[in-house]
Amino acid sequence: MNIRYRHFSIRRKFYTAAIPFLAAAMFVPTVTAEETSVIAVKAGTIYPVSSAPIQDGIVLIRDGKIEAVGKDIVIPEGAEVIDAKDKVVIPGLIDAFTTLAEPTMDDEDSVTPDIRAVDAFNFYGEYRRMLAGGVTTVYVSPGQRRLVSGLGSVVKLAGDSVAKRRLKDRSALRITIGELPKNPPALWNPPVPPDPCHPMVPQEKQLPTTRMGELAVLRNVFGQAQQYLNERPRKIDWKMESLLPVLTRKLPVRINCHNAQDIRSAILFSEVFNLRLIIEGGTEAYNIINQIKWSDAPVVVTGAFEPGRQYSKDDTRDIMLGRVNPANAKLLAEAGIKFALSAPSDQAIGDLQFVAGYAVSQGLSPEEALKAITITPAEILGITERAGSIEKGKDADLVILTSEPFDVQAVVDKTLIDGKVVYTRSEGEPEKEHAEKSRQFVQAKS
Amino acid sequence: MKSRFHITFVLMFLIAFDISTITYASPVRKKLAVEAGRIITIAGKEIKNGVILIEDGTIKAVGTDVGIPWDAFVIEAKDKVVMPGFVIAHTSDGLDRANENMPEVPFISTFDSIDPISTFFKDSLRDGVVAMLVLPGNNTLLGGTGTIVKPYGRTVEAMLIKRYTGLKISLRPSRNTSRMGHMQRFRRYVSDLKDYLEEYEQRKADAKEEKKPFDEEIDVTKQSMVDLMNKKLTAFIYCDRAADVPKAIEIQKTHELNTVLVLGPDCYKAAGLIAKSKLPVILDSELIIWETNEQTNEEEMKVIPMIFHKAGVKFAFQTDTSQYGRRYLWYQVATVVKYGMKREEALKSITLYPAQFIGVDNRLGSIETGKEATLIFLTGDPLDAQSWVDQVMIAGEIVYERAKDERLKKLLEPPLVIQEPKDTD
Amino acid sequence: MKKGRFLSFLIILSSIFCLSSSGGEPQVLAIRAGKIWTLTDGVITNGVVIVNNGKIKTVGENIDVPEGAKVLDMSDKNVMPGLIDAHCHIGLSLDILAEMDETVAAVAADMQILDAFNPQADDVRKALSSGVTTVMLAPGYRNPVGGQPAVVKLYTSKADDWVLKRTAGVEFSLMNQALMFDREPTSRTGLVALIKEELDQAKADKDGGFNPPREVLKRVVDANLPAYIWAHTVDEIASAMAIVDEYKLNAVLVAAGQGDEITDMIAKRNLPVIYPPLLLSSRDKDLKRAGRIANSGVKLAFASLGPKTELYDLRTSAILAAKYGLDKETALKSLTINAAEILGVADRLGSISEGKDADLVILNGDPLQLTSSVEVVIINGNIVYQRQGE
Amino acid sequence: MRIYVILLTFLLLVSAFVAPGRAEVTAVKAGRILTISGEPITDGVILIEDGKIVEIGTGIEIPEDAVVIDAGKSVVMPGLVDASAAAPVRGDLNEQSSEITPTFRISDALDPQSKALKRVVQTGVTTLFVSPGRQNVIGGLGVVVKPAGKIPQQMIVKDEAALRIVMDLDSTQGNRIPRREPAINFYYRRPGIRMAIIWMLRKSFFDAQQQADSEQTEDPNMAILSATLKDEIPIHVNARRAIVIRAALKVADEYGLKLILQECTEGYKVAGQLAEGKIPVVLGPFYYYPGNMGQYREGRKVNWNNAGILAEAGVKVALSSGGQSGAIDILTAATFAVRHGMDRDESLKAITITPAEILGVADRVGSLEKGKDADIVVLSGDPLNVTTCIEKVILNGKTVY
Repeated sequence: MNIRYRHFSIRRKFYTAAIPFLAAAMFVPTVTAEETSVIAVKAGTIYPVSSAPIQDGIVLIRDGKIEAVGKDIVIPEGAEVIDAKDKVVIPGLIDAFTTLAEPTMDDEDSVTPDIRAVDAFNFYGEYRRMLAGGVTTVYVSPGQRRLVSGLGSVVKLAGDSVAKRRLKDRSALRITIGELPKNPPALWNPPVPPDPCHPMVPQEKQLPTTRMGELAVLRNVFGQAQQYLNERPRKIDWKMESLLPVLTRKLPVRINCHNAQDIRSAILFSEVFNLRLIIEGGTEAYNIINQIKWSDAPVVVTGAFEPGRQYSKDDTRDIMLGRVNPANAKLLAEAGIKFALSAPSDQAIGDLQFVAGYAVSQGLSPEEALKAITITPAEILGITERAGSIEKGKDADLVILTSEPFDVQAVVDKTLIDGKVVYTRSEGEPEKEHAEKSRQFVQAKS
Repeated sequence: MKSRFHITFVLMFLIAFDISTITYASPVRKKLAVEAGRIITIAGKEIKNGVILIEDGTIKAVGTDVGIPWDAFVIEAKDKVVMPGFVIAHTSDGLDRANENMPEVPFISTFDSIDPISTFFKDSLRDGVVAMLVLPGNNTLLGGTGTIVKPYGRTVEAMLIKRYTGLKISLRPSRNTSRMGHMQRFRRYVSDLKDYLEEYEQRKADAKEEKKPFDEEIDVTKQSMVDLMNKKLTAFIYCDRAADVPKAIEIQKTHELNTVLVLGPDCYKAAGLIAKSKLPVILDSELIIWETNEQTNEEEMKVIPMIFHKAGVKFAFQTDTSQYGRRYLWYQVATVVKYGMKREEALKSITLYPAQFIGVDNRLGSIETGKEATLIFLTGDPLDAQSWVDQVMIAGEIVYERAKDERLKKLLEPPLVIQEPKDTD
Repeated sequence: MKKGRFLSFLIILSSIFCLSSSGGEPQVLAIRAGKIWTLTDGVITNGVVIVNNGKIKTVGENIDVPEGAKVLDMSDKNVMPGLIDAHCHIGLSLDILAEMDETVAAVAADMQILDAFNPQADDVRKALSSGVTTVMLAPGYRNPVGGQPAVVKLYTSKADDWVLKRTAGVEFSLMNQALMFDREPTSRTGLVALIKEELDQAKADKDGGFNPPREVLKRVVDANLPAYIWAHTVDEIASAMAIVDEYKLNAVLVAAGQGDEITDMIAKRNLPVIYPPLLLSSRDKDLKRAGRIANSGVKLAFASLGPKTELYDLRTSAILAAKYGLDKETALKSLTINAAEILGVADRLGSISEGKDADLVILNGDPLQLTSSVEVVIINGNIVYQRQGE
Repeated sequence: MRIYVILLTFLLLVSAFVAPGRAEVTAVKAGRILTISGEPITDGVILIEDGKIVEIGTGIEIPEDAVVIDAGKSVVMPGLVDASAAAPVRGDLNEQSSEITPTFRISDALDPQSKALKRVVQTGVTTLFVSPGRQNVIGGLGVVVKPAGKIPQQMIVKDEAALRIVMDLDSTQGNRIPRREPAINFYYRRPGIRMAIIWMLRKSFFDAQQQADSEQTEDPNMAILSATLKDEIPIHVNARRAIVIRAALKVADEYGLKLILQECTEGYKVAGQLAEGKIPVVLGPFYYYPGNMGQYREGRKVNWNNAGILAEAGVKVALSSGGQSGAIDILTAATFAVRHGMDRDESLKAITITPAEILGVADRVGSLEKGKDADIVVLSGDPLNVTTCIEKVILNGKTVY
């Protein structure tokens, strides 16, 4: 008996933990291999987000980490100095919802809590425009149209080693309710190899095809997980394994829901099983502010606004994704709900600032807006110890803007990740004289 | 179970042997001496006007000052270039169908599906290939085990060099699963396997305690994966895109497998990572790809082997039967040399390296004393488009002669001129 | 023939409807503004605009307001001329795609979009709320020879003054969307061949009985009707220019997204360009194109091909363009005066100066700052939209 | 690579603005010059003045203001000519609405931005013949272009170069009900069998003849067809199988048409006839076995030495990429033709001067002679060696790669 116990305890450790650790371990040499480098960024204005703005400050970076931020800091000998006296420095932006991991592909199975988005993220992709927009870190969501699509991951868009770029392999468990997860494909699992005693079987249909079906399946799955938690069977069941941290509130659950109705049922569901809820989508959040407040779940507002978005012939988009209210973010802020803004589509990730700027035009205060694309997403994703603000000890992910954030003329001059410049404004980008010309034009004639 | 395997194995060899003795064209000569104009011994440097001394199908001596014994049969090849036969470390041709449509079928073997009369083997022989590892295709997660054959012989047994060698793992999602689902499928399979093994051991232990005879064998469908885990088999992991490479390396590290990476064209982006992992690599036969530069919007030519070469990765080539030029190993080498790789190194990637990858470098891949006398006789420099493989010798037997290649004649010579019937109008 | 009758019926209907609609009589109106973007002569700070029955009487810094004038105090706000949407499909019925083009006939030069327009439609309200006062209603791009666009104001104070142009030109389309797999043409070669053939016949002027499309195309060939040519990619624009050169058309390029590649040639023929909405989702390379076209001296106007796209993006397009390299002045002008010139209504619209229609937009900030929004919209001196909540 | 790319863009820009009047002299020195037309020159010089070759030979003094491109020891040959290339056109190449569309000009739809063009330059091709798709019996007028210029008008070397006709079964391909469509549309007007194809061909030429006799060619279609009847425009016929080739020959001499054959997978069977009819042949894509051929497995009897046999019999042979946009560069095609038994010089001619003659642009391209366009390829060695790489491509006197 105790032998058995030892057996599985070791194995449980091994499987739930070892794989990612080993995976990380293999990159370790590359991490330690780099030489110590010191960089000092002299900035006109620094928005540390966590604290008040600093005029003519300095950010000191050692080995890719922020060593000090402030006004009077002595720059050590041999430090490489980046002069941004006439510029503005903000922390690297964080997009709290992207589908960069194979947006079109979904697993055929309707409930796959154990698959990880990071497996499908292409670390060698072309992310220049996003860096050009100042976005340094993104949450990568697993599939789109399945009920329990898997574990979302947090990665950086650039960096010297894959291990360093994987901030969190498991950030949250994604669940989708509403229109999207309806009608999953039928499963075909013939016995391997088929033989007389195991004949071939026809395809089997899967749930759900209705909203009630969705909720029923969810209750069912989490019920099983609960049971699995109570009497731990010897045989590992990966799906159940990956649900355990969610049940024990170690891992939040991100429920993707857009309609008021769906948001309501998401809140109820997570109350029943006592889960850490994150509302993803929340297009109609403005309708049920009070309940969201009561559940104090943070909201990741996706697809808030996109100019020129194709408009469906009838109102199907409204039915599926809820009615867009441009003032959504503002209302959430007024109610004091923690929320993050994210880009409407993967191509638009580079214009995250623009999205926030639009929220400002709808009455959100600029400070709130800046928080909603830096520190708040960091809190929601649970990566505050490494990203989200300009503080001592955090990764040196900085964005150097030519002028105040949310100004139309503001363009990203440099983007730093781990203290390395990963994007520099080149020719063809809006030039200085443009801004100059415009400024003259704006000046009133005497 | 295993023992049964062995018996069949041995039987097959026996059958193979006497069939082959019948089928061989020229009778076995005990002592041979090849007088070659130019010998490209991949092992050392080239030899002008050298002699290769062969006894019982193995090379006894190579060099310029090798005395030819009186009883040796001398093969005159003064005007020819002699070099070791080419080796293909990964191919899915010559099978009637390459992919099983279920994702996890590690127990199937290409041995049962190789078609000896497929033209692929004839062509390979004509192009100077003497050994190839035939593996399942790239569409199945756990594809099955491979077979090393020589492209000569009328039955699979006659062609057989080594059976049950590599196991194919493909990271390209099949059917309608996503990449992450595909990867997870693998993890689930492996953990189930470990489960099974532990229970198996448990049962063994219990049987021991109770002094009962224990004659349960490991499940046939799992055998090959078990051998993979115990390093009895080499994993040939196919990476479709660069995104798959980190996962492949993760698998290799976690389970400590003997691994060979089979790469798609896109994987050049991960060359640095691969170089760090020091894994052997088999490149796609598409050597040159075009890409549009995002900034300049210009077309850029990417020569994949050069990228890997610069990164210091050891690679081998594979062929493609359909594509123009890409079907020839020498053509691929020539292409690489064109873009600045060293001849010697490049030639290794179609002889010695693939032989090492599939574990037959003790017999093939170079002209050295003690290795099998498997040579090809070329009319000219191997990288010259105008030179043909004139003869192929496998283990001391001349198995191919261009002069006697009827098929080639039919493909190259004009048809008999028939008097055209005049149009009557 | 049958179609013809149907059309005339529609025309009668719409004209009746025009007569029925009428608005209140505007009196003298004075607007104090923090900033007045006249666009023709710079920016006036703390100025006043005097509006007398629907026309702008005077505009300047220190002007005394006449007695009895209704004063609108906007001293902390910005005033600019009403935005002009150079191409859109609003006010059509719900099923936009169906109403946009008559895809049965490849050549539909005699179709008039105005017959399908409903000023009371709710997307018209939406357009108003985003500061758009005048639009060019256009048929779609799925016919090689599309139909006749119209220029209308979005507010019908009187029966007549809201339709500026019933037949503003003829739409041609060289885009791949004009190819249908079960209708001639199906290839780009065929497309160009068809259009050339039509124009040839119009030119040859063979009177083949009653043939409305032919009549219209004659006017186009004689260059007294502008041709609005949909052409997006370089090759499409190239063939458009070839046609323009061959038949000496007076043409406007619509949705010429990739025009910047050959902007010098467009400039040489001085073809104006109507630019499609800029999407956040499009690559930065594409977002920079608008700037490059305008900065090389080509006259540019923005169009929200609404309601196929969200309507509040006309201003946003300009803002995005400004963000990606278009200079601010040109950006504002292409929203107003340039567009008016391209559509040939510059005598009445496009800037804040004496004698022009009093179509004004009042914003709570710099019009090209994303963070500022529309407060009041005025057409012909009547307040037609006021932002709620403030 | 990057430098070349930048160079390419820069020069493309320049080429757009350079006024024809301004004369700039460029001199290319080379170890060995293969002037396909004449004997190869060793240590020669080529003088180029605004895009044309003004002087070529040994011992020419170079004007001091000339831009000198010193190719050192390397080999210089004329820019390659691809006599049937993949058409750089977006969308469908075939006009599905009718089978007989002689008036359609591919030049109307050329896409100068297409990636295929940018790539083909780097494989040494400086002149291409592109024509409408294969699915019409009479497809339309093909055009000879150079891969330089921003709009089609700048690219065209010779418009109306040939009339594309397809006698293979491809032109029956459209004869199907398109997906999610009722069976009531023009897809049924298609010819179903080869007889029908040839009948349509005969019919249209017959009509053209009638009209030409009655001297009232109102219809532009007929105008073009009668132009072909008057040998002003050659016809470019796709024919794979021997039987089709014979049919083409028959139709051609019934109406006295100027015939150019394309693809000709089984041409070697009728080499004699082609030779005595003096019919030029543009060989299409090379197939090892019929296994990987188009959907109509026509011309199954492949012969690797097709080109060699035809050339032997005295037929004018041009090698081409056969309209396949792939990694098939025609220099390699020539190399393999030689491997399979074609004569060296013949094979070199077959990718330069012969196609130029066939397309009727031999006065401008195809060889290095005085007065011709300065389209030059600089190679590191023997052109027919796989290990030789293309160092430079000069198009109209401007280095584009």
